[in-house]
Amino acid sequence: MEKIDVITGTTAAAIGAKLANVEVIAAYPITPQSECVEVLAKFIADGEFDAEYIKVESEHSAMAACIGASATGVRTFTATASQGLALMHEMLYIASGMRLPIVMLNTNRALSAPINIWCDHQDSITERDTGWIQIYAKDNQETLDSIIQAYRIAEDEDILLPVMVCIDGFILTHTVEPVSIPDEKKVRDYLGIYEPKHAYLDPDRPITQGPVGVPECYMETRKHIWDAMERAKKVIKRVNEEYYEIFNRRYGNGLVEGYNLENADTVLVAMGSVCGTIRYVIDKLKEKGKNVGLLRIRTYRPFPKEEIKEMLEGVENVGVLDRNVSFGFNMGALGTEMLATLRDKKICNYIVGLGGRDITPSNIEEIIRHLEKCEDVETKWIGLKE
Amino acid sequence: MVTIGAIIYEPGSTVRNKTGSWRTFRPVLNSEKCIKCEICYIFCPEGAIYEDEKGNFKINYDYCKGCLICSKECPTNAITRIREEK
Amino acid sequence: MDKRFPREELFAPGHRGCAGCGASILVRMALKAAGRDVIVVNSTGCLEVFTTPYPETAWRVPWIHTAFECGGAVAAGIERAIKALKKRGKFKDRKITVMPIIGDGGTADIGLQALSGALERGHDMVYIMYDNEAYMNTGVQRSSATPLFASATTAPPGKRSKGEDRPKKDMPMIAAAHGIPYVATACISYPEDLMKKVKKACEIEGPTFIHVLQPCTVGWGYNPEDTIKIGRLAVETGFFPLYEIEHGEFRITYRPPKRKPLKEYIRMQKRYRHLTDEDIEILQKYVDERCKLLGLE
Amino acid sequence: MIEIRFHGRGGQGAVTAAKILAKAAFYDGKYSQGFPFFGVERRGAPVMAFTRIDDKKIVIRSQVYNPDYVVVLDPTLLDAVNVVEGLKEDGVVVVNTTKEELDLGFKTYTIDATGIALDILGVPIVNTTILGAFAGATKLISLESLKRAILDTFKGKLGEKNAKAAEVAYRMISEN
Repeated sequence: MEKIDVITGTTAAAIGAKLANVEVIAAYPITPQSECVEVLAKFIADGEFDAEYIKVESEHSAMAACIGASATGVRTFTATASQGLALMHEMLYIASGMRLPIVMLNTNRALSAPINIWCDHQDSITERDTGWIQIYAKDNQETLDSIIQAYRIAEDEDILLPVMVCIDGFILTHTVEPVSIPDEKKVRDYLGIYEPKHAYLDPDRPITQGPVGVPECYMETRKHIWDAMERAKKVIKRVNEEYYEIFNRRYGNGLVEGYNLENADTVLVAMGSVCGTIRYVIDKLKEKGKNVGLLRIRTYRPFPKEEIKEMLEGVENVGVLDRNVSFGFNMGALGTEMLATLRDKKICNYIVGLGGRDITPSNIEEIIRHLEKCEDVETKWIGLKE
Repeated sequence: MVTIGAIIYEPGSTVRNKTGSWRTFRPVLNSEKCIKCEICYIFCPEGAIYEDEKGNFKINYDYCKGCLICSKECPTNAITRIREEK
Repeated sequence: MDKRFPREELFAPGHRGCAGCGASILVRMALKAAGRDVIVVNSTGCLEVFTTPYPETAWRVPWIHTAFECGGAVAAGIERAIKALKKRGKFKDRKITVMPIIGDGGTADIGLQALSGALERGHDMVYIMYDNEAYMNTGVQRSSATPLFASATTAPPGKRSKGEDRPKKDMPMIAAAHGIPYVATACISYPEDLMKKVKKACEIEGPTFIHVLQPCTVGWGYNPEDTIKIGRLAVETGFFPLYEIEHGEFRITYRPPKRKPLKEYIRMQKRYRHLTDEDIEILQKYVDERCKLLGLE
Repeated sequence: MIEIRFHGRGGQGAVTAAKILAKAAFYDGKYSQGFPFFGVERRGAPVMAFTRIDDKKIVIRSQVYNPDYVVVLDPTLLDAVNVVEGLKEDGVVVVNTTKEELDLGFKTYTIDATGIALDILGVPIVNTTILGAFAGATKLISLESLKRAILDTFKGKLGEKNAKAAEVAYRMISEN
């Protein structure tokens, strides 16, 4: 039986990990992730959940311990944010390179300096090329569901890639809202036990994991990840449908989610919680007879190029919101990639909500107004103080 | 074909790599002088010294790199060295 | 007649270690002592590089390498995964030894934090630091385990330098300060002592730390045949005393009948060739003081 | 959609109040959100927290700028911050104070929540008490759902005491 509780995004993620029956957790606290690992610690302390919890001394060690545990053949979980994710950077490549289906919650937070504990996407965007699948959830319900789905995707034998579920710091991590919590047995039946075939450390079958990747083999290992990322698109879509069949919830087609796209001439493209605020504005405008659409990118990696092209066919004004910047190219990462995806379209890129700058409905309205007037590719900062 | 994750499934597969070709000097074990103290056996970095079915110690020249630790450490001077000729 | 040493070879020949490589000798001994039920963790370094160039491996036990600074953490993850698997019924009634074998750089420098975390949390593992006293993998740069006055490529002797200007970091005592059940030093020149210590560590529940001195022909500058001899001199001069600390109790495990002059050890190695007799006197005094501290007259 | 802003001091439980209110609204069959002002405030500093309540799913994620209601947990805040900033014209304020009347330019309810809390809980933690007063004054949520949400948040005897404090405040303000 599903039960609804009013909980934060971090608690939702912790419950997701518990439902997924993870066997080893290795984590280090960091704002705004901490509640997630605290809730897990409490589950274990109360005897509600029998996972091994390694209270490591850094995020680098958190990822290293997850790699060690995953390579031994158990389901693992960790959570981090910002500086913690940056500290893990080197290990992220190793997790994907070794094809370990580790699942991680990243509570999106800006990077120092100056130190800032609030939301933007710079931390996870910086890790976009690490070979991790990245899912950006829009609310607490999706956070919980995505953690469960993440294991199904990561452990698929055609994929074997780690998955990062990204949720907006504070905006989701510290906000309570009603979340439907799936039945534990149902989730466990759905996911089963993780029993890797490709690799596990076992004296009865001694293998060597993480050898020297000489020039004769290294490129192939990269191509393998490339191919797995491509296959992941299919698997993510399939898991989205499976999940709908069993738990009655789905998120677009798993990769992208459209809102009010029919007959919309103007469409905003965004990721994460801001999509809620955009929807709010779209509904308001609709009352006034104005038609604006939203295309939410749910999986930033793999990047759903084909779906985007298809869904934005015929759309004239495409505005891309970025909660990150690429200094020197002077666009946001999503803006750049949308430009590459829709080569024949006018793309306007909006840098918004860095370091916790609130993105208000009037900011969204300003973007729409600008977008409709804008004639060429342009990047604009929104919400900047004069 | 490169394996997924570059995992090596064949334990001890370096045996394919015959490092005997690295040798400049060749240790030669005189079984008559050998007291089977196992000193050369345990100190060989290659594990190239082995005990045959008769309990005699032998040097596997497929792998011996000619470091001569065995010769140096042998308490009875049972292992001499000769220049490798190729 | 009883065999002195186990015959099973869990470390295959054909690896690319240098002729006379001390690390290879250590690994053979450690695996003979530990047996098959072991999972080895390497950090980036010589040993990892010369044993596993894809598609070949010298290891006949399960083995993993990830990065340089995280051996302790990777081992911790494996140890807990084994615990988790035991709940599922795997490895029933078996003690699987998690054995990080990590160099001085990966232990005393870049990996110290992960090691400290693992020791403090009490993970059941046998951590072996193979100490060749510099970054040999990358070309003999100094590490915090490089001894006083030794030359290294980043601590070269010169007009204003006598080589390394700091004494060796005391890793076993740092490990012992974590209050772990077993700490020992060992040297490859004393195989029975080394293997006894590894075996003991395998049997102990909780974190154990063994600091193994392992001469390196390239980094130290000597003929390959002298690997064992130099290790022996390090112990017999008191430069590297052999001891163990079991549940807090300190014990010298090998007491040289009479300590040899340090000069015998120093003069065999090119890394010390810039030293004058006066310099060696300074080192001798330093060694004397340390020996006194450990009760090794 | 209705938006409520709580003003308190760090450690007084304003954030918990916002979350309990969100939960109570959910028990009344509504959609809700409860969240803190995302700051770095420590114990003693003025803090804010927010609740949104609606009949349909709440998707907006920005902060609250024009609340319908303001709840003030600590009377000393009235001198420190402009608690009615952005309050809608027909907005309502509920203040914890010993004063019977306050002129804040808006419809204002007062309650001696500290007195009730000290009496029932033995500590001056007023978040549950003032929620009772808020429910009594506004009838935005039912007393039953509020008590249920409080009992979810605080376990055992502590929960019962807090529920009682809320009920006393609810009745007191309803009778006035």
